[in-house]
Amino acid sequence: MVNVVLGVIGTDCHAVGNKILEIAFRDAGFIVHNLGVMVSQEEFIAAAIETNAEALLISSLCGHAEIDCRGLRERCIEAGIGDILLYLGGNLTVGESDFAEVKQKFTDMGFDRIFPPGIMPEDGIDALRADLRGRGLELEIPDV
Amino acid sequence: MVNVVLGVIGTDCHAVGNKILEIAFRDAGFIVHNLGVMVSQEEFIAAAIETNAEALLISSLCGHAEIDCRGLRERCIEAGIGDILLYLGGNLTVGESDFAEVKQKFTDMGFDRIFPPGIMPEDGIDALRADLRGRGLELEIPDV
Amino acid sequence: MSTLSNTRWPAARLLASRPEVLDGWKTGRQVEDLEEAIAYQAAIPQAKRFSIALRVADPAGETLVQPRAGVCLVKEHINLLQALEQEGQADLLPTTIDSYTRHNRYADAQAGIEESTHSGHSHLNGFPAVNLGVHACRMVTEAVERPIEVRHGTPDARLLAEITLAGGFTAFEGGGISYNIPYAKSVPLERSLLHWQYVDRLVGLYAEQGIEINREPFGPLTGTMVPPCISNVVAIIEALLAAEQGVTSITVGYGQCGNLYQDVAALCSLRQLCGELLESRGHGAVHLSTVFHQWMGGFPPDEAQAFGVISWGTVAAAFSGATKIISKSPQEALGVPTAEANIRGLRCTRQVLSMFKEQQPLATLEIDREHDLITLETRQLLNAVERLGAGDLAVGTVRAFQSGALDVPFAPSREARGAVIPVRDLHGAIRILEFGNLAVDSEIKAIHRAFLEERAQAEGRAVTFQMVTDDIYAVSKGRLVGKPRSQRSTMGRRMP
Amino acid sequence: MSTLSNTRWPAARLLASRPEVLDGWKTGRQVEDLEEAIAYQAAIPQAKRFSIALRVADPAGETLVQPRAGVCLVKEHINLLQALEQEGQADLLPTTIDSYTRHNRYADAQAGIEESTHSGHSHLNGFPAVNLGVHACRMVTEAVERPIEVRHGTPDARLLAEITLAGGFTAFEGGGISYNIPYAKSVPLERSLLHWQYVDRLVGLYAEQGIEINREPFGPLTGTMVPPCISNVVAIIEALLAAEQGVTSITVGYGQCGNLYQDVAALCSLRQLCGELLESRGHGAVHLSTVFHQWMGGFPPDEAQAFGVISWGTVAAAFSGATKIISKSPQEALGVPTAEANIRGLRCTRQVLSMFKEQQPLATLEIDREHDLITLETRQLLNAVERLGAGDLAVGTVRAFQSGALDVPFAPSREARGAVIPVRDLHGAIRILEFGNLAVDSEIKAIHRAFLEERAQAEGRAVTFQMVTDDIYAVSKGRLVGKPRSQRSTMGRRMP
Ligand code: B12
Ligand code: B12
Repeated sequence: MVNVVLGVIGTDCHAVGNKILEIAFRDAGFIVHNLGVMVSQEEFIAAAIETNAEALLISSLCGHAEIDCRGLRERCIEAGIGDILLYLGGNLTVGESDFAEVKQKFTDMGFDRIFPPGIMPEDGIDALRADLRGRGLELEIPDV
Repeated sequence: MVNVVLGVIGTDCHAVGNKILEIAFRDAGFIVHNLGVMVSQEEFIAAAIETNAEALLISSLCGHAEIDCRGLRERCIEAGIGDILLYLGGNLTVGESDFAEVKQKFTDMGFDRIFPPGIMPEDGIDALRADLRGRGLELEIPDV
Repeated sequence: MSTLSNTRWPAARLLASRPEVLDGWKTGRQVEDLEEAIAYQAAIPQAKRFSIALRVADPAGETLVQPRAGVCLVKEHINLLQALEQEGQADLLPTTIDSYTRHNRYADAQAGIEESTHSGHSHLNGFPAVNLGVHACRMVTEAVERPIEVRHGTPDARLLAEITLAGGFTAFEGGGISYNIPYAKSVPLERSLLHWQYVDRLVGLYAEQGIEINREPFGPLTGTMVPPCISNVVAIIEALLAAEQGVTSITVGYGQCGNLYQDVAALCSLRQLCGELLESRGHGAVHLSTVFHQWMGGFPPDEAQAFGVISWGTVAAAFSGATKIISKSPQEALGVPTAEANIRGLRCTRQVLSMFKEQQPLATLEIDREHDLITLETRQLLNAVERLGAGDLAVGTVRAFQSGALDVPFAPSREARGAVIPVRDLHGAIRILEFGNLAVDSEIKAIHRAFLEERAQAEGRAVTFQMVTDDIYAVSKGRLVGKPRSQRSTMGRRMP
Repeated sequence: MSTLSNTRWPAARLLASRPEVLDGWKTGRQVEDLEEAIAYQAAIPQAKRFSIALRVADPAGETLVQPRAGVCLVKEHINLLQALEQEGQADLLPTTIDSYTRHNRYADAQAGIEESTHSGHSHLNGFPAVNLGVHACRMVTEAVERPIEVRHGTPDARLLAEITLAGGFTAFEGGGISYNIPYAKSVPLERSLLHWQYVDRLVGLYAEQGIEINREPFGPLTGTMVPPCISNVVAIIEALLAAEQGVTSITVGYGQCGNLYQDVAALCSLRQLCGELLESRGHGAVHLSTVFHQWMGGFPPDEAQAFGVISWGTVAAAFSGATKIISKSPQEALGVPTAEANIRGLRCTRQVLSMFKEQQPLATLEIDREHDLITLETRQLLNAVERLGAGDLAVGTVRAFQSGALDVPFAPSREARGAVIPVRDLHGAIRILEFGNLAVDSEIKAIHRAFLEERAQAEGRAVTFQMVTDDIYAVSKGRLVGKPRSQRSTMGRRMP
């Protein structure tokens, strides 16, 4: 059984995608700990430790991802969960921008996967399955 | 009294602008000889000679202006009306294109004024008044 | 020229005039063997047959989307159509023919082809199918997966029909009135009607061999404030003439006027009346469908505004339940659209259609009233035509245009009197200001007049031609009803 | 905290809590002198007063157009607004506040300002009015010619209101429910209601000095399939609470659901019922107007499709006769729009509005039925709230949310049960699948159920949460009703 922590970071209140991601990841066989919206970095890290999570699935829709995510990888390392998978999706910058640049920026900040706006949950699920497999973890896929 | 010849050149059948231009130029005080749509270069020149016109007001909407207008100035010269004003308006090329280029092309072909798509008749009328004034012809402006 | 009457041509009559037709341009020789053409058509997969797509969509209440598109060179044209079907998700494809070909000026078209080949981009405003010939047409029709229609505006389309049908196109737009009056200046109506009987009879011959070709009278005519009764009666006449020659799949069309209620009523009245008349005249087996054209008049040059016009047309089409819609591009005012702009028009159209798709049909009092009025007017016009023709619809049509009993506003053709002047009423519906000799009775004239007086009063000005001019520019300047200068908004600014 | 009740605050109560409010951030000091603020407002020209624009437009049947827009830096924000009023021809302007300010996290906003100043472009998703202070606000409001509203999403907007009203803004969006439940996670409803009484009372104080500030409850709530009765009852409650504190100009709002008939009915029901209740509760002098929000849910990423969504929303707004419409941009799905994209949204909106403008209002059976249903539901909800509050609307609201008698779907806030689950019916109207404790009677529940069964049958699947998910994605994938995977069109392809 693989635990993941889900939430929307910062002062961001966009809740719809979060609710759908919870259902989709749960239906895909993950144990989802959904912290909802407006989650601070500290809350994410505490939940990850508490649930022994393999991944933090972070959404940021409102455009403040850069400010809100700054230093997250470093804090994970400090907290002893430096190798946790960090996923980030949503509308990451203010305004339309070149996704390649956005991706580079957040990769440099220590995120493992960065998703462009409006993707379907399956894209995240497939990626997580692949990454877990890469780490020797295989997820039993439930019958859907 | 200033005579002008109006018409749509080539195989072009767009009639609406032509009807409006006729009314507008007439209301502005010109004597308008409207040849309608699908007018050949020969018909334009013959009408200009016959009516002693100061200008040929040519429309081309359908995109074939370049092919249809080729050699017109030369034919005017041959016919002895080499200094007649040649005006051209409408959608002159096939497809959207840079108007500055289009203008250059038709200027090189001997047109005095070239108008972009969708202008109002007044733009043409103002221009013609100015050009006539430049040639020492002043138009009595009717009360509107 | 043989005399005109609305009776089915014996096959021999068509075959007798064929050689002369095929002599019109050198590629005519390629279609001498009609059997080969029919065999080629017979092998076209069902999914690419236009009439089948319509026969499936119509009962399902689907509205299919079709753009306009045509460029000069084969390769370029194929790329264009493939982009429209793939990225644009067009259900039905077009091949729009250039305007030299429309006037049988094949030598000029040839010059355009050479110029285009030379410069690498299209100098013609369409696909010169006659000059390019049967093989090129087959390359085109084979390169795509959806049905393709030939769209043009050709008074004498006999050679074009021969070549494109042999070339694998499965639908052919036009008619003896709708492809003459708005598209030509001095082609006698009698002649164009005869030439279109040839086309319809040719389609009838194919039909006899089990090959169904869809035929579509061109609904919008001059695209400029055409009163619905006029475009409807023309569509109905052409449908009846086509059916008489053996055409079995007919799509009658209508160009958006802009007032939603009138638009919905017009298309519904057209379908109903045309269906009724086909039935009562022994053509009940014809499959009838409808097409709604997004705004056919002058467009706003601004793309965002153009998207608004495209969407509003789609709303009306959706509400009217048309079998297909012909989409415009956001570059309409500027020039023949790029593939990319055409695709954007398609995607916008599709979005509105699909968001509306499941919603309940529109039923309002205004629609009922307009429906009754349009049907009444159309019947009066049709009756007049038949009366003038002493029962013969084709002969009556010629006489009706001569006398002005039938007329088309803003038409370039000398064959139409051009005495009818349309103008919008207070709510933007198209009414008639000057009737000329149009064959409607005084009651109807009074109804129109009353609508116009209502507007005049609201605008504090008399009903004059100035209103008409204002209306013609209105949509391109950002509204439907042309206001007096003093009352105009600031949106419609002069172009530089 | 003082206890909550729906009674007008004595001015002293507001003045007593003012110092603490102004202490929230250092710019609070700039508004200590309320007299000065009022004098400043008094000097604002009539043409820039929001409520006057509404008072003129409403009886004239005009629909005014207003975009959303806000960036971090003053100069940049002024350029943006000027572009929107000049090139975009917006009738009304917005100033959208960034989301740190919305949560009173002024230190974070300050970091965003610094980052933005440094990089030269906006790193904040709005205009941080509190941090920038009164002078900056006045620079903004003085730089444009049309009225500007503060648009945000702030549970505690007291300081924001103080600063922006002193700064010359003439309208202020929000309310104790609508700016808490969809915008926060754990702000007690009682607290946000109290804080919004402060705001309303402040506006009331201005009103007593002859300065009318328009107030607008945020209609769309979570913007995602909110059943009309829920958004309407929230808007009505907030209007009544505001009027109680002395607000004299109120605009109630509604976010497009997508089914035309339901949308028109919802806005008309809202206006009618709210007007009736204001009247019957002694607030008949309030000027009531309405706002229609174009589609507030997920947009298609494709711009052409987005234009279709924008247009369809405009059609519904036009038919509903809203006093103003809030427009979206074709870049909605991607990010905060550039000025240019925002202008394109405005121009498209304006085009559709003006083409519709003169047309007859829409009156259909479906509208009447929806209107009756929505009105009935809304009355039941409102009655429940009053019952729970033993006659006090404010207290009742808190209790209704606690018990689930009132609820908002997809809300992030723990103050809402989140037990209501909406889904579309066969025709795309929003119905309720799970009611939780929502205070409507069994007859209404049966009506909703019947609508859903109709869809279930048509789609050959049971009514489950899968339908809801399909519906949530539907518009962004090109349609209104989410179809089962097997029945989906090809338009909505996965993004790369
Ligand atoms: C609905 C909506 C709202 C509602 C939200 C209600 C609620 N509480 O949920 C309301 C109206 C309240 C709202 C408010 C605001 N919004 Co808003 N909103 C939207 C809108 C229209 C749809 C969002 C949505 O629900 N989509 C549907 C869900 C299913 O999709 P999703 O959220 O994108 O999530 C999916 C994917 O992105 C992905 N995903 C997301 N996160 C992750 C994470 C991982 C790990 C993975 C694998 C995948 C993944 O999977 C999800 C499911 O498919 C979007 C624009 C759009 N998309 O059309 C703007 C949008 C997100 N909002 C925006 C903004 C700015 C705001 C505001 C700040 C106001 C403002 N300035 O305009 C406030 C937020 C204040 C705050 N405190 O955060 C901007 C963000 C701009 C930017 N980044 O540049 C957008 C893009 C609109 C715009 N173009 O300006 N909004
Ligand atoms: C209505 C219309 C039609 C109607 C015409 C009915 C008729 N007989 O009049 C129909 C449907 C029949 C039609 C047919 C065709 N059309 Co057409 N049509 C239009 C449309 C929508 C409006 C034209 C119009 O009436 N405008 C209103 C009048 C008042 O404005 P106007 O014509 O532009 O004229 C004004 C100004 O341009 C200016 N002006 C014009 N000439 C001159 C001259 C002078 C000296 C001056 C001073 C000013 C001036 O003053 C006029 C009055 O304000 C335009 C696109 C648009 N503008 O939105 C396409 C358009 C002109 N058509 C076009 C084409 C290509 C055709 C066809 C060839 C079919 C095809 N391939 O698509 C055929 C024509 C066949 C032929 N033989 O010519 C293209 C031209 C493309 C290009 N140049 O790149 C356009 C631009 C559409 C497009 N984007 O593809 N069309």
